[in-house]
Amino acid sequence: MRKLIGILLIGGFAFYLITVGMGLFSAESRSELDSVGSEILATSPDLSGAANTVTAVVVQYRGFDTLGEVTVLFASALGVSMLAMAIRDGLLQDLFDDDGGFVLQAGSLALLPFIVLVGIYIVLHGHLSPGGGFPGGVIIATAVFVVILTSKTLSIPRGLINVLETLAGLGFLAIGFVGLYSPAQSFLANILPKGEFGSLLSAGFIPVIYAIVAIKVASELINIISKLTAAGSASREAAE
Amino acid sequence: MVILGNILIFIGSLFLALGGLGLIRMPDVYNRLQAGTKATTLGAMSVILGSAFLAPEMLTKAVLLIVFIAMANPVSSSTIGRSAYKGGVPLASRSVRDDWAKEEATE
Amino acid sequence: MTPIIIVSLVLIGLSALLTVIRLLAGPTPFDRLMASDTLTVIATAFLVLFSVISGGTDLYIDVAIVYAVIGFIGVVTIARFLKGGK
Amino acid sequence: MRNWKGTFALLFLLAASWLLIVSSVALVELIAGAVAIVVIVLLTHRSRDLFGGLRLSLKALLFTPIYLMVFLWQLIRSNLDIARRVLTPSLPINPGIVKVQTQLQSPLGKLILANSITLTPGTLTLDIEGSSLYVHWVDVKGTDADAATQSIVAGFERTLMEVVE
Repeated sequence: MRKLIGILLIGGFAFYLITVGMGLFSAESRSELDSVGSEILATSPDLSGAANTVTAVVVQYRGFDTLGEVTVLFASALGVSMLAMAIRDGLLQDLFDDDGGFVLQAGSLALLPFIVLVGIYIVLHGHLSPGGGFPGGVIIATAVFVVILTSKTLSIPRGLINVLETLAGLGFLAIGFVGLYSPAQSFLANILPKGEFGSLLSAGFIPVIYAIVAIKVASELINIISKLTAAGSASREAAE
Repeated sequence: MVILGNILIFIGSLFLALGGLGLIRMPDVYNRLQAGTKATTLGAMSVILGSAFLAPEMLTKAVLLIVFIAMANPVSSSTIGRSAYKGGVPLASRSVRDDWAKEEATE
Repeated sequence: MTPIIIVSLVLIGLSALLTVIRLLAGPTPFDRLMASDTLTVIATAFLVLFSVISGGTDLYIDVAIVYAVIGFIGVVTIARFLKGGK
Repeated sequence: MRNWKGTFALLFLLAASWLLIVSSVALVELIAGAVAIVVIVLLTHRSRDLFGGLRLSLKALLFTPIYLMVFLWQLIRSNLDIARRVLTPSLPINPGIVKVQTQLQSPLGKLILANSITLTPGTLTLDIEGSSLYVHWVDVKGTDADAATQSIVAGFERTLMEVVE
């Protein structure tokens, strides 16, 4: 098993080096490469309908890469949860002898709904202002994180979170395949109407994809955290 | 409106600077927390409100940010103070009283 | 930019400088944590002010809101872990 | 029904926050916000319980702005106080930790009280256990616990009692 992983990693790295090398030598002139940025800036409003060009690039121009990133995040979540099992004895033990104090407990509970609301705002307005699925999802997950840190009894609906995570991943793929069989005939083609520039319902499927990304990021992070804390409390009980 | 905004920004940044000075001058972590929290909370609130007066289209978001700072800043200060105390940081030598230590000694 | 705004910017810079000195000087980890907490609030205020200076777009205030939220969560989390690792 | 009250209060506060942050009343934004708020309120039952500590009456509504005024005034006072201490070359401080009592029952009330104490002149709440607060005080006056309670807690408590349980 370990050997297989090693071979896969080395193979992947070699593939990466070869691709980068070929890219370096095959590019005929630098100016051609440099023109990509200005071209994107010029065509982005018409093509994607998103006011935030960075978001348009992340979700539309390189939507495929974003899908890959979500997959990488899933793999790392898996890795960390395996790590959590390994550190069951020790590392997180001290943390659970203490509940964080009343002010932090009540304070994090009071602020939690509002922080999640800000996260949702950031996700939904990702195509209009700085932000998007990744930072929004992280905000939501970290707010839950603080509440988990301050309570010994909080039960995380693991099943629900796993289902959400899976559905988000499948949803991303489904939207991609809808694009593939649409008239545009390309994976992740932006086939939804562009809407009025600058309003919430604009930029076609970009807000939808960002919502999916946010759900995936948030549920994966919450999953990691709850597994880590479960490992911590297991080690505490073992010590007692 | 513009004049009021400028005044608020100036007062706010003055309090921020005083808070920074307090961070340098105070003798221990608890007193520094006192100076830091109060000065930066009011200072930031004042600067944000003043900026909102200069650019009225962001007034609503500014109000929300002010409320958030007013709720979150004391919580984080209390948490730092509590964990410093539980982590064994002593009070400054010129402190006159410690009810909490007395409490834990008698338990 | 009015002279008052320039003076205010200098004062905010001074405040950030003093805070960074405390951040570097310590002496306890809690002092550094408190300094970074203070720095978060100063940065939030500066972002909002910068939003006005740069022509009144409300893009930076979104950044400021996210910054305030993440700063709060980060500081609180580190405070919890510092307690554990005493 | 305590929980029902908390749900209502949280719904109202979240709706107000959403309107403030999107600063628009476009129909799409309102619908998106409504969906988001309902989902949040459904999932955060412990926060709902916490906000159940709010009193929902005309009197409470009347006392909220009064409380905010008191709070703001104390915040300004505390800044002037800190400024005076920091700018005096001899650094006139007399710090210590005192234990004070509160009569507030609900967690929300204690939280708001702790936050208010942290932002008032010379005091910083370190921890709350039951009905006693451990407060770091820059300028400890006397050794009597009742006197300390009187000067730190009582000012807020009277107004706050009208707003929360």
